[in-house]
Amino acid sequence: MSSKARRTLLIVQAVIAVGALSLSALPAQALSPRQEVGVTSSAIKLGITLPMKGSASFGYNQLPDAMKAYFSYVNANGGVNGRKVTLVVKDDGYLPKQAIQNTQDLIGKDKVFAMVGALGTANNQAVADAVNLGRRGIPSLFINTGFSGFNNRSAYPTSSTLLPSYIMEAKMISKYVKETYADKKICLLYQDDDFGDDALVGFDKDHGNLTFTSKIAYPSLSQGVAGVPDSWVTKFKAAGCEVQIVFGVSTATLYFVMGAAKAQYGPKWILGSVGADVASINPATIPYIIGATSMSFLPSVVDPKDEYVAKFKEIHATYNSKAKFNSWALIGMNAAFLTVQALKAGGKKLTRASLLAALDSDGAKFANAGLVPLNYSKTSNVGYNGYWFGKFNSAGDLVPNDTFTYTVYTTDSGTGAVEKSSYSRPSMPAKGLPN
Amino acid sequence: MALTVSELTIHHGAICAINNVSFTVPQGQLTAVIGANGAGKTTLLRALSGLNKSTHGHATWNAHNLLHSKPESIVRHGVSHVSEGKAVIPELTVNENLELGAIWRKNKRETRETKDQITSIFPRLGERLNQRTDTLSGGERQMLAIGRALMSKPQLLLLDEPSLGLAPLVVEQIFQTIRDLTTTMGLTVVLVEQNAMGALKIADNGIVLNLGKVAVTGTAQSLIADPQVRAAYLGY
Amino acid sequence: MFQFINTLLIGITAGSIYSLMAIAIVLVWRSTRVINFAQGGLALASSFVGASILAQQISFWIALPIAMIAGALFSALTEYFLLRPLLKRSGDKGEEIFLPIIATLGLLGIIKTILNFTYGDRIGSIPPPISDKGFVVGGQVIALSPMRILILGIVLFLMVLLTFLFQRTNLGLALRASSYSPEISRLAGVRVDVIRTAGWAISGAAGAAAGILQTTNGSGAISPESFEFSLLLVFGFVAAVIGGIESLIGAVLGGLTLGVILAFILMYIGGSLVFFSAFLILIVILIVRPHGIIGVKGGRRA
Amino acid sequence: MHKVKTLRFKTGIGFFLIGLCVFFLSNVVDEWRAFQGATVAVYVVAIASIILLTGYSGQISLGHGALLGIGAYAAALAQIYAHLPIWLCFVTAVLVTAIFGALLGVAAARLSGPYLAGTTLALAVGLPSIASQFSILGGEQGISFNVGWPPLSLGADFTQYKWFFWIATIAALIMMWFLQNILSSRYGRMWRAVKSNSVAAELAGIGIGSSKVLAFTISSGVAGLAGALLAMTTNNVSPSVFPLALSFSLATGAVLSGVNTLGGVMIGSLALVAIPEIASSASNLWSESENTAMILPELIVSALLILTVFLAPKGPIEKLRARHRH
Repeated sequence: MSSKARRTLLIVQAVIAVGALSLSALPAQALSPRQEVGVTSSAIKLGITLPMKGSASFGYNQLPDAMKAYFSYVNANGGVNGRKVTLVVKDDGYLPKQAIQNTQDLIGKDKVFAMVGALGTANNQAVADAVNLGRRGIPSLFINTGFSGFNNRSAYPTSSTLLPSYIMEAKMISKYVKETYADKKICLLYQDDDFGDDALVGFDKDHGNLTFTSKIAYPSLSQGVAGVPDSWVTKFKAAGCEVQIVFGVSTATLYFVMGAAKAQYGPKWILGSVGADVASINPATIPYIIGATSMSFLPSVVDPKDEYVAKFKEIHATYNSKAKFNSWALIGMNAAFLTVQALKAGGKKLTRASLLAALDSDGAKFANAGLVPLNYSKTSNVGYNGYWFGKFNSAGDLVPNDTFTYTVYTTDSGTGAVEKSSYSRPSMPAKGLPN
Repeated sequence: MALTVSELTIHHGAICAINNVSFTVPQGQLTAVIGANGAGKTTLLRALSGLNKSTHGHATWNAHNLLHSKPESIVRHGVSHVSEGKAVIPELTVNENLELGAIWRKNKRETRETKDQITSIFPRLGERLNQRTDTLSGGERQMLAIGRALMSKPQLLLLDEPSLGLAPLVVEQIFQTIRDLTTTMGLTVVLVEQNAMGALKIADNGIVLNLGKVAVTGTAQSLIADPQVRAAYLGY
Repeated sequence: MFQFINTLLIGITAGSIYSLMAIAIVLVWRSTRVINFAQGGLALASSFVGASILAQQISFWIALPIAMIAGALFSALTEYFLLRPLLKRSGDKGEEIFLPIIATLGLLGIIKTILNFTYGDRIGSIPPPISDKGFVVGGQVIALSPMRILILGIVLFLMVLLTFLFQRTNLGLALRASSYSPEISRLAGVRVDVIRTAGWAISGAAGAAAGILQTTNGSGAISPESFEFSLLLVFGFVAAVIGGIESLIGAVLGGLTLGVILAFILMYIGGSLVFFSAFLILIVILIVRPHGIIGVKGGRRA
Repeated sequence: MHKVKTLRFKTGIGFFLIGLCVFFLSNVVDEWRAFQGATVAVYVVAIASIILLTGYSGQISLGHGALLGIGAYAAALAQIYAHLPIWLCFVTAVLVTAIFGALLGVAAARLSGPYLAGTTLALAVGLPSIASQFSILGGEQGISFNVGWPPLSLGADFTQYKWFFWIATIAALIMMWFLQNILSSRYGRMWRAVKSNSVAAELAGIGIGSSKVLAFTISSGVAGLAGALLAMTTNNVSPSVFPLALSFSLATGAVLSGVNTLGGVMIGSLALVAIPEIASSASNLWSESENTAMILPELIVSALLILTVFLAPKGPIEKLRARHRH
């Protein structure tokens, strides 16, 4: 190929590229600039990025449909101040890079009004760092992570988390373990990133003050390598562990309990909130987790007397009939329920700023299924701050006890004590629609 | 029962490798095809065994059309081709190379008989049956290549440059074997050779190819005697 | 000592599954000089076939062979409809191994799409057919269970079967001959095209077996975007290359080497280096022996 | 000699004109298109490095994503710890990756076909995972690489994405100009000679090993730049920026561009950015299902790959040219 021909080609390509890009740019230019992004008089567009496919997606990928089910219910009943709520879902495969890309897509291309329920510690950190939501004034509500780093109001002015932080979780586990299994050998498996590191803080001398006979950090995704779960089991067994705490994602938890069963390693299991619900992923694994301890801030999904569970279940049956009503559905619907209240509180002239202001002033008072208080205020973007402990029953559902009476603990991400909570939640608004 | 080639033409892209070639090889005879490098000898042979596609013309053996057939089906019609350069598979054992030649034959007893026959013709192969072929000498490999071809019980044997790269003494031995095979097994043989003199000495007939065309045909003796052929191909 | 033996057992089990995958890769390489990156996807699709049969309450002993047959079929179809026309077009020269790799990557995408459409986020379950509880030796549970013995047994059985097939049968002779010299094989009457398809079919069956055994040895569950199967392909490929890519015995040795070394690294150094270790093991072996453990130096053009 | 100089001069003008086009373009498109434009420019650099290696020197790399990763980490570390100015961070990325590439190239030069494919594949899987081993590399969520906001002299409404677009495009133009020159130099001829007939090249006195190592080194350096640019567009350097899928999609881009000619590099780069976008709009038209929207892009890319391999194995440019000849 002669240089001349090559040069000509390059130029031709450049011209094509210019043409292609400017053509596709036209509709974007046609948009009116005055309108708040993602809101019209009849619609509100929200975005979420989370793993929808792949090993890390189990359970999480049921969230969007549950959220949409509740949005559909609201839309069918007049919407939020007359606006229909839509949710654009993007799959990030649990990869921070893809989460960044998705968020950029959602904001730049899909032009969503706000992010809601984005999932994952590393992902949200990378997004916060890279996309700079705060500086651009874009709300990211009810982030699904317990990483305490997000509870820094000045660093993340437009973000709010939903889950209790992993520090809180670790502190509460410490208290629970010391009370329930005094003088036992306690061991810990945790994910080797900020998710696990946060937990380590919660267990340390100044916080939970729990000492471990043995602890293993596993890198994300390594659980899928043949032999990796076996090596955890072998080491923990050799250390003589009696109580096994797992601070990992659900696939890691799943591999671990199965590997333990093979090696007849039978400690008292304490499964962290993130990875405990392996049963709804694969019902075949229920036998492995029966009797294991875990925790939740929402009522048990099989609680027969909880008004939120009953109403959500009813809406779910109508608008997401193909899916089973499980703990993921409950989490998704509760998040959507909170979102609708926030949007409503944002007023008729809804803007990103009014939404954030509404969350700050009214967020702590929002009705929701949680048995634990929310802590949103002008100075705090922290959501729930506590848990109740329970065990998995023979159907694989987490229950507090036979009578469904919950003992709720609350704490903070600092060195404050873990205390029994006397919080009583707002009752369900009529028809399950926020006032 | 004869090999008949008529008006055969083969193009490689724009180059015409074989141009309107016609000849007949009578049954039971050894025909040598000689000519300079690039005369189209190998192309001709590869066309007859189905390895090269022809552009135009006919070639039949036993009323079986050789063109437009695949090599694996041509061999089933009694045509065996020993391609250029010691056509054996070095990674296999001697025995496996021989077995390969009879792989499509159903009757295992007959196959064993053929193998016994071949190892009696080439006793060196019989001694080395379980050795890997890359331990053989050049001459032995060439014998193995011929032996492999014989394993399919051919009536027509196509040999491409069996003397290539072998020591003169070995060449003589190979040529003698080919002559003997033709006679004792009643084979029809087409022998393509650079070594024109050696080939014509054992052949019944000869064909001289020049730039893809038949230049001269005749009995081997008449070609050896032809002064033009002598000057151009035999070198004296 | 106890931990050492357990590590060895863990490594051998994992390694034997890599070996099966490596064999699948080697078979394809020998048949057509192609690296099939859809191998993991084909194994996954076959495992889903196995899982759907198991879901009908049909025995593992029927599901495994049917999955292997499905694997053979998928793989043969791939060769027939994708690789054969591709290789005919590009000829022997040209873009060498790059184009087929890209074509099989494309196929992988299509397989995943089909699986995603068919199964969505559902999970295929392949529970162990017999106990996977480890034996107790001297009061200690070792990393060897009836299920693991079964895995090793199946792998061993398939290896013996393949060795017999390759060394003692006409099909094996034809497979070997076609891989070394297609032209001589055709002249000897071997239908090389058919034999290549057969080579791919056997490879597909081996891959399917690897997939099913990997799943029962692991979480017992498969999903359309299985990360485990990507790893199976990568480790299988690494094992095949360590073994010299041409040789079945090499593939087995490569798989076991990789499995055992990785198990020891996991146990005594830690999990964070497991992926990088695979690269290190490969590069160290290739620096010492550029053509793998079994590969012949200056041998066939690779 | 004089002729070569004029040629280079003219090529330089050509690149300048392209740059000018891009400059005007960046003023018309919206922020989002500017971001996509930056991504296209990043892919141009990355794919060019693969084409250089595979198309011109005949070596295979399935692990270029890992090399991009090295460049990105080098740039980010240079910024965080050495506080180097941004342009020096990019230079650091090129140099560090080139050195790594030289080491890898020494091993690679001894390996052929499947062995090289296996080694580079294992590299693509293995290398990103060490990020979680060293805290300096920031684990899963990675570290940030921030080229900062555009200088105020460019105007107040000069957005950050437009700034990315400019940096990436200028870097891509410089790299393409450099590669074109090196390919028309004696090194380029040497690689082509080795690729087409290594025995003949060796007889002609070309050191095959050193020629391959040189190609690997330069390709790696270029890949390192691409990595730093990619990290710039995501503001983030983490293992997930450089997964195995990136290596595969770069190989895909190279095939879509035509592995044997640098000239088509724009086609593959545009395709990698445009196809997912077109696919997702298409799936939105056809069905409401989220699942379809997520699956369809992969299906389209895969089908396109297979089609390309069949219909234009030497790439669209060669295909067009072949048609013109007839």
